[in-house]
Amino acid sequence: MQGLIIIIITAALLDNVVLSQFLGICSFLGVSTKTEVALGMGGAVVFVITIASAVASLLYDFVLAPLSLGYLDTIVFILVIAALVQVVEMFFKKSIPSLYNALGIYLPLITTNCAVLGVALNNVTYGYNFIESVLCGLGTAVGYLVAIVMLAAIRERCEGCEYLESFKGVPMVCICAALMSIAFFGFSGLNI
Amino acid sequence: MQGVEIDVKRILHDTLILFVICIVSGLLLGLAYEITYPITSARKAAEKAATYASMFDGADHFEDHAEVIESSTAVLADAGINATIRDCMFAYDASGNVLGYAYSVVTAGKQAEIVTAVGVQADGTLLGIDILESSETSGLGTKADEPEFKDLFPGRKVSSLKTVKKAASADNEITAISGATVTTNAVVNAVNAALAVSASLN
Amino acid sequence: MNKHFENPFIDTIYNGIVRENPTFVMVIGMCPVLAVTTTASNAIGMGLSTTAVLILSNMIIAALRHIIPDGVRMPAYIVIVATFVTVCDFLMEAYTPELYQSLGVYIPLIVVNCIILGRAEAYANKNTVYLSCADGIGMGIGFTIALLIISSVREILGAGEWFGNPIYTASDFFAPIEILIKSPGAFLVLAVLIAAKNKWKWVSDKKMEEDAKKAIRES
Amino acid sequence: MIVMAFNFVAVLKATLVVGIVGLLIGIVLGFAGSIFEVKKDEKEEKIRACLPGNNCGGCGYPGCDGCAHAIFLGEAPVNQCPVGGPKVAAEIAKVMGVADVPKTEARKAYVRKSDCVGCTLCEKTCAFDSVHVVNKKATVDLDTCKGCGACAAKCPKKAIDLMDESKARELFAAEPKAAAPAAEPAKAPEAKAAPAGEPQKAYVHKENCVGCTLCQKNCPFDSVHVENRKATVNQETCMGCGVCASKCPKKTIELMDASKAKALADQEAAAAAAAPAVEAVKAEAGKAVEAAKAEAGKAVEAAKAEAGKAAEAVKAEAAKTVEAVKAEAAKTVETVKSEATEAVEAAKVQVAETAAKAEEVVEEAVKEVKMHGRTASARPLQGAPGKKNKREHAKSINQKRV
Repeated sequence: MQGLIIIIITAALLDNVVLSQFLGICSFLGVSTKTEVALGMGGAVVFVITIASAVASLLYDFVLAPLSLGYLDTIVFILVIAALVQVVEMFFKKSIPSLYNALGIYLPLITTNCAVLGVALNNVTYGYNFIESVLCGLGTAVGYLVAIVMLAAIRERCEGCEYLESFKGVPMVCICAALMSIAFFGFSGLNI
Repeated sequence: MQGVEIDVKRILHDTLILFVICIVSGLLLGLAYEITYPITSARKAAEKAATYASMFDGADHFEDHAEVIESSTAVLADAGINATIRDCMFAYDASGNVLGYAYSVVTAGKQAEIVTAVGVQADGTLLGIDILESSETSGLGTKADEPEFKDLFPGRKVSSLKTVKKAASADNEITAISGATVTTNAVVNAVNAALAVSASLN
Repeated sequence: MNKHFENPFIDTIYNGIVRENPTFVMVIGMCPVLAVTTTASNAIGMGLSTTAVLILSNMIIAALRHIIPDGVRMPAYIVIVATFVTVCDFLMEAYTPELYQSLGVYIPLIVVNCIILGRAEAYANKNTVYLSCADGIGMGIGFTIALLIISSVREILGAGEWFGNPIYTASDFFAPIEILIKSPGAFLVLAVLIAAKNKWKWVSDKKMEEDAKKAIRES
Repeated sequence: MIVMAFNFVAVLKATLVVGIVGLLIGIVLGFAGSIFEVKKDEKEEKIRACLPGNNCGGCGYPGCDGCAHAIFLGEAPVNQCPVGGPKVAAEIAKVMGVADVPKTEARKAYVRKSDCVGCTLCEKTCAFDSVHVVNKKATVDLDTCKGCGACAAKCPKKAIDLMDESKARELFAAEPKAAAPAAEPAKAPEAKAAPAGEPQKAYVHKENCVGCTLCQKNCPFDSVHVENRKATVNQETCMGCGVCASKCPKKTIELMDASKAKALADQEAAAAAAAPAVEAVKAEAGKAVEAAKAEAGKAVEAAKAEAGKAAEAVKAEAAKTVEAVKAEAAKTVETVKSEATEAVEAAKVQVAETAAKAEEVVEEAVKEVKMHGRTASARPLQGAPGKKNKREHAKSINQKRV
């Protein structure tokens, strides 16, 4: 049991998917304008990455490994993730409209998100079994949620204050992200 | 569900196209892999043989000892090193007695796995290391493959090594590459694994 | 800044490099930009391999744009790009080992790069193969130039080297700034560069205004 | 080629796996698409088609669907998508049928004569040189005007509106034709004399003006000047265009009706005129202060001198008393010493006596112990000496003391 908790913590904080592995930056910089938007995006990412990691690890263990087609992992995972996201989005839009309005609108954004594929491939390289890869996916997604919500909150604060006019917009976001990334370095001291 | 019938034709149409695209891509991938696999693996094997030979310059010939791989998992488990021995070769000199052991050890780096070749003499002194495969962050992780890091290892006669942030004082300390401590740890783990297994062989 | 060329081919290329530069203007495809720009040689490697893949995948998708139905558009594009990249990866690993040694590590990164899928969706499936090829070239070169600028700044200030050969040694006057080589450095350099671009555009607008005022005052 | 055939099975396996996965996905997506079909408003669908669709999130909305939805609801402007740029904006504008469709109706700028103060800022910013200020009133040349709106943005009095060309031409025609250039001078003065509202003038509140000369630089009529770090507005030439007020970092320039500004300016001038009187008063006061200071100075000198003498006297007495005290102290010390020696002698004698008494006591104690010793050994020792032995011991000591 103790090993599983370590996996979650390392995935969420130690090597945070956005701030140290640098995956999923496009949506991280783009969508973090308001905190509710960021929360919605984070929620959708947690939902999708967890399912994607589960499906990916099942696929690898029961389809690719036995047929010794390990090299197909990238393409099969990408295919499955894209289809998965589209199906989940349709399912949400039809049957749970309330949840769709909160989370669903971000789902198409996640198909092109590098973090999802990154996590699925990492699970294979680290050789996690089913439970471990689901938890690693969950941890990574929670890390993403934490990072994007914090950035959104900082950005909202930045709207109010006065600063160099040419730094408004993307440059300010990058600086906030840089400072957050430095802060997340602190976690690496946490040797589990 | 009356509306569904009309769509069946559309669904079949879409699925067929997607199926064709996937078949073509599967074919391409399969062909590419099958053609290139023998070439790449031959090249890798040659590289490995060359590295081993460079380590044991006195060796006359190498013999593969697959049985060591099974026994090594138990040894590594209780030594608490999470690494896997991919293969192990014994180096023999002309008269046939064992000069030392050469291992390819797989450990988890920052981005993906790192395969390190480790040469250990029969009496346990470390002969040297080489990085066979690694996809570490360019600029930082790849420094592990440069001579000034690799030359730290030869000639050490210790049971296990430790990474230290500041300058190494004792014989069993290796200074970590700045900015790539995870990579250094991965390589040091690999070396420790090789040392542990060699000790168990004597 | 907004020069227009009559020949659409060159105009799309110019558009990709300057007007809609993927890194500085549209801010997409940031994952490799931040991860790989630790040294200039890596940046060139990444830039060129991405350009090659971008051009070819743009052309294939443009060719198939009428065939692929809208229902399965997303998976189809993804499969094409992924297959293309993986085949490149295998071929390079087998036939050009040394090139693979330096570029190999970026190939899987390209599959994750949003630019290729972004351009496929935004441009390639709406234009002819000819223009898509131009867009691929433009975007690719724009991306490579951006990578080169960012990585040069990071390498020179961060490690005192450029393309691997040292320029200056750490003297008491100026020691390399270590943080630039680590991950947050990429964000900082990017922020400053985009701010500089905004400032340059802002100043040039203001200069245009001043000229207008001066001209009128003289007349 | 044999090698090729050998691994054909592997290639077949790979193709089949990817093919089947693709097949499954095609079917699942197809059915999911039709089961979960939700009819979206067709116009939003069209907007979504114009957008690039790479869901980069650059517009701040969650992907292109979110952006299309916002544009459809009218929350977001037509050019919200940064990646799409002007081309996409034009397409969406067509779909939305929004007014700013350039092709159909050219837009022109039109200057409302009443609000215009003739500050020539519009003339300066117009890139097509189609705005000219003719004696304090700006007029737009409708042929060359491109409708870019630069002048409208710059105009401090917001006197310029952007409207469709036809409407602008009507208004222009409707302007009092008498305002033809020939009659212009006649018209202009009355306009100034009996303007709709009182003309505005600028006035600088001196107290928080820091003399940064920004107003002076920006005033189109050069009617603000900074003297010894304070800005003053020349009421005659000031056209009340308000540029200085907007530029002033301390926000200390106020636009007010000409009369009020005049009154304040006059008040200030009076104060300035009075300045010399004030100067004089100040000067006198200065002198008086000087004189007072001088006298005070002398008095202080005198006081100091006396104090000095008194201090001498005091010091002398103090010295004498100190001598006396020292003498007495010496005597007392002598007496104390002699007493101390006698006391020491007495103490020595006493000590000797007590020592002798102590020896007698000791001999007695020794005799007793010998007597007890014979009886004690006969009785066996039971643990530590009990309370009884302690009492006897205490009694024996009392007897000795008495």
